[in-house]
Amino acid sequence: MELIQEAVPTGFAYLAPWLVFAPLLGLLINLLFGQRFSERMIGLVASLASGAAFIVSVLLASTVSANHGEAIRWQLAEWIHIGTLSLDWTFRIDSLSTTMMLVVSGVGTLIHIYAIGYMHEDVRFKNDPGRFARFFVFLNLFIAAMMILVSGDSYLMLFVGWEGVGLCSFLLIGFWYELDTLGRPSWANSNAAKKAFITNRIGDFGFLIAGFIMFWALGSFQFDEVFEAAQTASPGFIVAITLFMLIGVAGKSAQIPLYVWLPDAMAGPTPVSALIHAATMVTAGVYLITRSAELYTLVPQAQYIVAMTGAVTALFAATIAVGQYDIKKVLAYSTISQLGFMVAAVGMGAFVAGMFHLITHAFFKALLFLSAGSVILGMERGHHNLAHGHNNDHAHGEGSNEEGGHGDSHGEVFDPGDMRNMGGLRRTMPVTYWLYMIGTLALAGIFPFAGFWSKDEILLDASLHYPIVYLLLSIAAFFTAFYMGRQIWMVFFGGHRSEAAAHAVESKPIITVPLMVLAALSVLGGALNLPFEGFHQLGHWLEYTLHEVESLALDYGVAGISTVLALAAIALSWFIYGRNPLRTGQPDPLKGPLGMFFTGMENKWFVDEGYFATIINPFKKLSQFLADVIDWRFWHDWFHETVIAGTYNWVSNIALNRYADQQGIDRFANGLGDVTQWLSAGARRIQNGFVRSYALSVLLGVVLILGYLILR
Amino acid sequence: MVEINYYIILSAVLFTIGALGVLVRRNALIIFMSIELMLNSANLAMVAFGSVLESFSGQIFVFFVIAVAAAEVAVGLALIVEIFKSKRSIDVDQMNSMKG
Amino acid sequence: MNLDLILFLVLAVVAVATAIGMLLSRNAVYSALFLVLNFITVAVFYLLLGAPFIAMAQVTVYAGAIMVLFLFVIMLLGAESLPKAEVLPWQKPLAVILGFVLIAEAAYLLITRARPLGQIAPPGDAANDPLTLQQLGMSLFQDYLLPFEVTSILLLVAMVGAIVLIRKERRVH
Amino acid sequence: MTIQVDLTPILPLTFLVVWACVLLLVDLFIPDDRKGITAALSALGLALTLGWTLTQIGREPLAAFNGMVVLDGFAVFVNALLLVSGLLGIALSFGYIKRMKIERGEYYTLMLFSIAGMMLMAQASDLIVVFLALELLSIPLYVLAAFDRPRTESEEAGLKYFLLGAFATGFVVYGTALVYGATGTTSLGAIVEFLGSNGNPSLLLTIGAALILVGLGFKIAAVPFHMWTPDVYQGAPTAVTAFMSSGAKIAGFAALLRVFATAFPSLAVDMTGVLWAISALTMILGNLVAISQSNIKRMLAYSSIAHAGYILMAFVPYGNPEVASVSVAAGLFYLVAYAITNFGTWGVVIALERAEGRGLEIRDYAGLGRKYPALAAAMTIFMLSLIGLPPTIGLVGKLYLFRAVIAGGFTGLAIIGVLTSLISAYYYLRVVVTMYMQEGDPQRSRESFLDLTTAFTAVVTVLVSIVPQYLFAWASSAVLRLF
Amino acid sequence: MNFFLQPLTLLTFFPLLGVLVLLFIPSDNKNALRWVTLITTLVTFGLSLWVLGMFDASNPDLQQVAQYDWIQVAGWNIQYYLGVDGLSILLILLTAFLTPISILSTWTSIEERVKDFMIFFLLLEVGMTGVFLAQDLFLFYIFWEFTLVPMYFLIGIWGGPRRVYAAIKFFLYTMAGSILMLLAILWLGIYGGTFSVPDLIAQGNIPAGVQTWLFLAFTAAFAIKVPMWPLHSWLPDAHVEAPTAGSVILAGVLLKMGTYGFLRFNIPLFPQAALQAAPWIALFATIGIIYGAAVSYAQGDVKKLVAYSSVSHLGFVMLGMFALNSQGVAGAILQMVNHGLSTGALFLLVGMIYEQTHTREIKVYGGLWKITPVFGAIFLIVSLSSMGLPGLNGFVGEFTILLGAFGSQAIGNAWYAAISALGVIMAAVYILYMFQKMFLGPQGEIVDEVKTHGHGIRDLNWREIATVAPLLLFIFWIGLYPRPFFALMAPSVDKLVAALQTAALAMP
Repeated sequence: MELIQEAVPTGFAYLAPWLVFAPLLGLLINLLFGQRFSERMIGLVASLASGAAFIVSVLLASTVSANHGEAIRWQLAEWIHIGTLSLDWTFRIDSLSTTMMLVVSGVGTLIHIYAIGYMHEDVRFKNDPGRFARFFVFLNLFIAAMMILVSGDSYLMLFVGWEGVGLCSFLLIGFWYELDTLGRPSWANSNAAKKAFITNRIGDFGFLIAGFIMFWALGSFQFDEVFEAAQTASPGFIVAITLFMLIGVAGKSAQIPLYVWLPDAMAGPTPVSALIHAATMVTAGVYLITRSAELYTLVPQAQYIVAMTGAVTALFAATIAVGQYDIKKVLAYSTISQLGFMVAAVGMGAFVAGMFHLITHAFFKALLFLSAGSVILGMERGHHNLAHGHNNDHAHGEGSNEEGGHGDSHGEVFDPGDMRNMGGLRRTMPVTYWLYMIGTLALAGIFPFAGFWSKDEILLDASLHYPIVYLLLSIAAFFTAFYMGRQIWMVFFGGHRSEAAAHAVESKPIITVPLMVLAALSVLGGALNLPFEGFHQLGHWLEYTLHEVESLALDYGVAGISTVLALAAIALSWFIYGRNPLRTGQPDPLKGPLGMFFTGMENKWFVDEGYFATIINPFKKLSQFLADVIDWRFWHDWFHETVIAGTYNWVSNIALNRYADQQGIDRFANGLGDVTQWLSAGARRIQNGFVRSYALSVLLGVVLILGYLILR
Repeated sequence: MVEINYYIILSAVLFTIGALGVLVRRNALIIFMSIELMLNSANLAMVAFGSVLESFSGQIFVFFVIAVAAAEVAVGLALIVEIFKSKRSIDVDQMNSMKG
Repeated sequence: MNLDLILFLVLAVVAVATAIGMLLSRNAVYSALFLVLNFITVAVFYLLLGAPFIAMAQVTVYAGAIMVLFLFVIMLLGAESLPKAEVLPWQKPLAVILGFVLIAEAAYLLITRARPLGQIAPPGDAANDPLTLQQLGMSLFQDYLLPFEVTSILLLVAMVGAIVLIRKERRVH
Repeated sequence: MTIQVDLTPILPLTFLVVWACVLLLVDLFIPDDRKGITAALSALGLALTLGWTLTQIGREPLAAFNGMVVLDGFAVFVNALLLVSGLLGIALSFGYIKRMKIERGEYYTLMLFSIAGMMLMAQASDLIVVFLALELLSIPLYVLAAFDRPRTESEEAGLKYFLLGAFATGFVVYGTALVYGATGTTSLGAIVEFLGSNGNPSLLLTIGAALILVGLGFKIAAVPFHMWTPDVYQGAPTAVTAFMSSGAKIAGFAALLRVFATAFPSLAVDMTGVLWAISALTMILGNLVAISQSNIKRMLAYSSIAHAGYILMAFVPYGNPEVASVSVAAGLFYLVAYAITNFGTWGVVIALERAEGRGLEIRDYAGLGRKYPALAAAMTIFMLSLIGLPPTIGLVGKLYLFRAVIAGGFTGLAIIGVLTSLISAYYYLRVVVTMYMQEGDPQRSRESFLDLTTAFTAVVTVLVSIVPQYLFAWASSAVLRLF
Repeated sequence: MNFFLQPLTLLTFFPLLGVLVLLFIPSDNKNALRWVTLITTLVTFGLSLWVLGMFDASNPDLQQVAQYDWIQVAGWNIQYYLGVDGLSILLILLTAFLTPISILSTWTSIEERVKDFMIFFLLLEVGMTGVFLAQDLFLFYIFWEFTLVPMYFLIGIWGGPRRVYAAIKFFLYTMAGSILMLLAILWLGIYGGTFSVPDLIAQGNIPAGVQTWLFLAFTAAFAIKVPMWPLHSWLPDAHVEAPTAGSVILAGVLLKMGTYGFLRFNIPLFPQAALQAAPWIALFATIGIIYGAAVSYAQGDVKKLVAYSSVSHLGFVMLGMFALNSQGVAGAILQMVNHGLSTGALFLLVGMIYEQTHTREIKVYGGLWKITPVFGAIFLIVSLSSMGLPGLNGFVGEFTILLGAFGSQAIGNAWYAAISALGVIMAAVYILYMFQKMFLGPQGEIVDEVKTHGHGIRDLNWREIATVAPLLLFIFWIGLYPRPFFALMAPSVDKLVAALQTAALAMP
């Protein structure tokens, strides 16, 4: 590595550690003084920390471009050195990692700012303002971990960040660990958090195994060395590595079969959903595959599997999204589906397309989630104003502090996230409506929004290499546009289906401004990599790292088809949901025509239930069985108490006519009590106090000894 | 002429009878007598050997054994009398207040 | 079949018979008397074996002193016989079996395995052979001085013990 | 003709006997409430004898009475041990017999006579002397066991011990007769010569030796000749029990060792198996039955049976010249270890015993750790030593033994040994558990000598485990001459 | 140098000085007793740091050796032989480090018979240090058995309701193993002519057949102590019944004596046997990992859960050790330390909450984090370290172990490591289950129950924080920058591995 560092001027590389330290610093400050700070102060510190990371990322990016994309490796410290194993805390600054840094810290900072406003109200609705600081601590921790992930120079350091973000998502999903999504006391949220962590761990298991094979087959964890060794290694190993890595990807990027945690993850506060479960963390898998491009490109068969996984996930999730009522759930499944797109892309080797979609998706999905959050807040306000007859939510904040949890404060439970309670918000929350609209169009892939360009590139690649993938993705795209349309109509159009919707209030600037920035990005994000000669900026940028990338020209056929599909889907959704809006309590109009199919979509195709039946419950039963029956009753009680201790005591009692006295250790000695009793009759004879039988034993001894001596 | 082995066998028989006496009788005194019988049989063997080997030590040993027997009798009878005083019986089967 | 042998056999029969008598008789007095007879028979054996001194000792000390002591105690305690109460039903048979095994072992040993130990010389009238007695006495006080002294101590100890056991309670209070 | 005898080898012994006889007379003039004087005097006698004996260390072995007694390193070692035991025994008895209202002068004289018998046993090198010594040590013990008359247990103990002892003596006598018949002599030296001259031993000799083994095995309480032990130990006055559980064992082993190692090494081929079996049986049975005892005296009785088994292990390889000396030295060392620990244990028992045999159940020890920490600590040390755990002499002794046995090639026996000592942990620990982990209100009687003894033994138990080398050295030098 | 001034001798026996002082303090003056003990242990820790300061990390052999003839008569060749090297230095430090912490934890929890408690604890420290330092088998055995006694009292007197049972079981099981080892030791002493481990290794002429037997005998002792599946049955009892400090030391140090024994004696003394046994040990270790994890998931008692997790964790240690390559062994050693820190800390924390609630039933807890934020945070960190989250100590150990085991020739195939890696998932399952049920979710009934008896559950006080803080420090340090720790052991580990390779070549 010294070589490299000598080769190129390191520029701002020395700042690299601050990618991690800045957020950690913010974290520490808030951790120590959070209780004394005002909310604004806390938010400011956290946002500054994240902002600093963003600035550093920009500087690093500039350095990279100054070096014509030469990778810079900046060693902070040594980590583990044993025998041939040598691991260091080394940052890798190249076009790919800086891209991720920019996305993460950029979107991250925006969401920090947004969260100041959002959490201010959220903690009051949940009656625990004290928790405000904690949220930003976790958020900063996440930024730090994510930075480690994207800036690591070896698979292991990547893994550190990988698990770190897992932890953060655990903490943030379980942020309201004592409640459920509706604010009632329950285990729901903590269960969701646990589920997320464990599912991720399953993925990490794959990652670990991949790492082990990598080390023993390729002899290192450091990217360059691995890739170099891979050229000569036997493909068998590479296939194993890449596929095990795929398990990790499936865990982190919510692909089949490990996607199940993501929808539940919506239990976390909305900014979390936006940042972690839409924009950044979940894309780590895509980043991993892109990073390992040189491995995947060696083994087409593995690539194919990856691509298929992505495509199938994309379609599958999209179908489920159609059946959801919770505004965030819809977005969650949409995220899974979009991640499917990306995975499919990188699987096909269209790494640039994948990264491109990753970026644009980060913009518009963050936008959507945050807007959804704004909608929910609006509903909440409406609901509460209703309950309290005034719309000063600060006063209300204290007001509801006396009451117990939010749910039980008014008779029936009100779900502010349920689209069936919404409707007509176009009028009550205009800003949010427009922002949401932009996000929707971007996601649906309507020209000229960002989503159009990135998705189109993926489809184009697919159409060239993997027809099946292309087919699946196109259908997925159709569904995407459909469920987004459905959402728009249900949420913003038609009449108010609840009082809350009627009284919903538009959010304050601190919330809407970041949204506008994101909206702008969602509109213009396509410019990053326009499919025209000389406009492949992202392509060229990443080329430094990914070496050969194919930059395709726009194919009007593919683009046209996808656009038509999208428009058709939206039209269809209008036909179903927009033309005659849903009325309160009316079941989804698709229920009738689709029947079983819709119930399936509604219930996520019963995958969770399936997992419970096949894996989780059996494991619970098994461990119960092992613990109670095998280990305790059989091994501990029966074997050790009865057999060992019992025999022990029993043997001693044969020579005797009495039980061992039941003293301190009687517990240890009450082994074969009955057998003892039964035998003691015969045993009574031996030490019986009769001189004559004592003499008998002496004589017996004599006779035996003489017999032995004579006969031997 | 008599084979010495005859004497030995005779002594062995007497010894065994003595031992049996200890084993089967309950009267402490008779048990004690049986023990004396055992000693006697030993003496018989001793003297027999001695006369073959034509050395005195056999006889002398017997002499000591007799002396010791006398000593034992003194103590033994004292014990038995003492027991009888307190137990009003010399049945050894009644002397099992301790067991196990 | 010579005379010694016949004599031996007769005496042997008497000895065993008296011994068994001692073993079996219900009454302790009879047992004692049987034992006296047995001792006397043994004494005769001693004579046959050319050990007159031991024979005398046997008759005087054993048959005379010791057994009389026994009889005396029996009478004193009035413990001629015990009530029939066998608490150890299996003791007798087991003992008898063991006894027979023991005898069998001894016989096997002496008849089949042991080297022939030689003949018993016919008893010259050793009864009043001064030399022999003298030798005996000499070796008793020369070679066997220590055992002799020890025996004296032993008797002393036995005496003390007996006294300690029988003496009236004089417990300190 | 004149009789000249060389008394030197038995001078200490003679002195002790004479002292005892004199004391017997003096005692008549000591008032009943001042029997302490007798105790002191007898202790003095023992002390003097001990001093005398210790001067004999390292001297050339002496024989006298044409080889009926010897005074060699072995005898000196054993005698010293016996005399120490005697002193400890008296220290334990002094307060105890007063407390139990059985204080009589003869108690001490009888004890002295018994010790004299034991010493003679250690020195005897002629079967006749062995036999007489055996009687000399036993008869006083019979009386002492019954000393607490008319307490039924005590009397019964006396009678049982006597009847069975006499029974066993019968075997010794008969065995001696057979040996005499086979070799024409009773002197150990002569026997060796005889065997040396005419080849392999006759079966007659073997049987004789076996019968002697039976008699001595009875004294050391080896299975299956052990059954008197629990009853006698329980019935006898505790101080007596303490004394005989050590003294008689030591003497018995000494004689066994002397007889077999010097006279019958050629019988090893036959005897090894027997010894092996007896030792194994003794360890197993002693330890197993001890588990289920609730009376501390009985428990200790079985424990002493078990330990007889351990010591016997040392004699199993006695026929194998290169390890014999080591293993016998190990045996001696273990005897010391056992004697010391044993006296300490009994000291604690005596301290807690109250009139008419109360305070002898293990459960009476509950709460000792809280009420009398020092006493409990001492008892814990003794228990650890009996189990064979650091930091106690018991561990060192066991290691020494097992090492010898393994070196002799009897690994199987060693395995039995360790397994049984694991079993033993089970019941020894129970005492500790009761003392420390159960609530109760034990009563101890404070007697200066008693406390002194307990403290002394406890200290020795720990100290010797840290610096065992000197004792090792002495023990191994003591046996060198035997082979 | 003067006998008592040798660093190692001083380190080993210094606590006895404390015992001496304690003896003269009246037993009702509890605080004095506590302070004296605390200071003693702290000084001992200081001594261990002194030893560390003089430790030459580049030297693979024994250092600061204290060697004297002890018992040289009657064919014995026993030495007083202490020494420290890369294999033991960390464990020495761990011992000296955990003891004062445990003492701190007893400050308010032990009110009964404080004097005895402190004395036993100091004696225990002597024994443990001796075990890790002794280089003479005889000496080692004495220390080894000696540790039994104080621990037995600690459990038996100050333990829970079934303490006596647990104590005796602990005692008998451990002893059962060690007596077989005793025979093996004696055998070595007789045929090697010495008990000194380095000399025996140097001779190294033990025939292969015998090696197997001796290996098994030693294994009996160590496997029970570790405890390796299926010999773990004493562990839950001992842990559940023991007082907090006892559990901490038991988990933190005593169990390591077993694993250390394998490392110090089994592998170097019987290399060929070790190589042959590696697959089997790996098998049992793997079973232990999975089994332990599964069983702890089903526990309703916190302490039991942690106890079973130890079975799983030490399975990792055994797996790594018998990978018999540098990664595995080094990882195993580090993991010993890690387990000491993490599990020790867990027991401490559990003890702290138990002190307030007097129940270990998981189901009665819940929502604690809201009431005790600091406690919750610390508990979370410790739990994460115990489930091997990267950046914390647990990961470094487990990762290196699995890495080593995965490519180990001795074990022969990667399956054991792969399956054991599943244990990492299961660790997450039971640890998170514990954390969730205690700290997340709605408030548990215990909270109000405690409120009814005076003030409710309080957060950690400063003493308690001070008790755990050092552990946390190391949890992070080892997790982020383990280099110095590996550096300490590396030369010795390489030496060991090299010796094994030569042995492997010598094998038919």
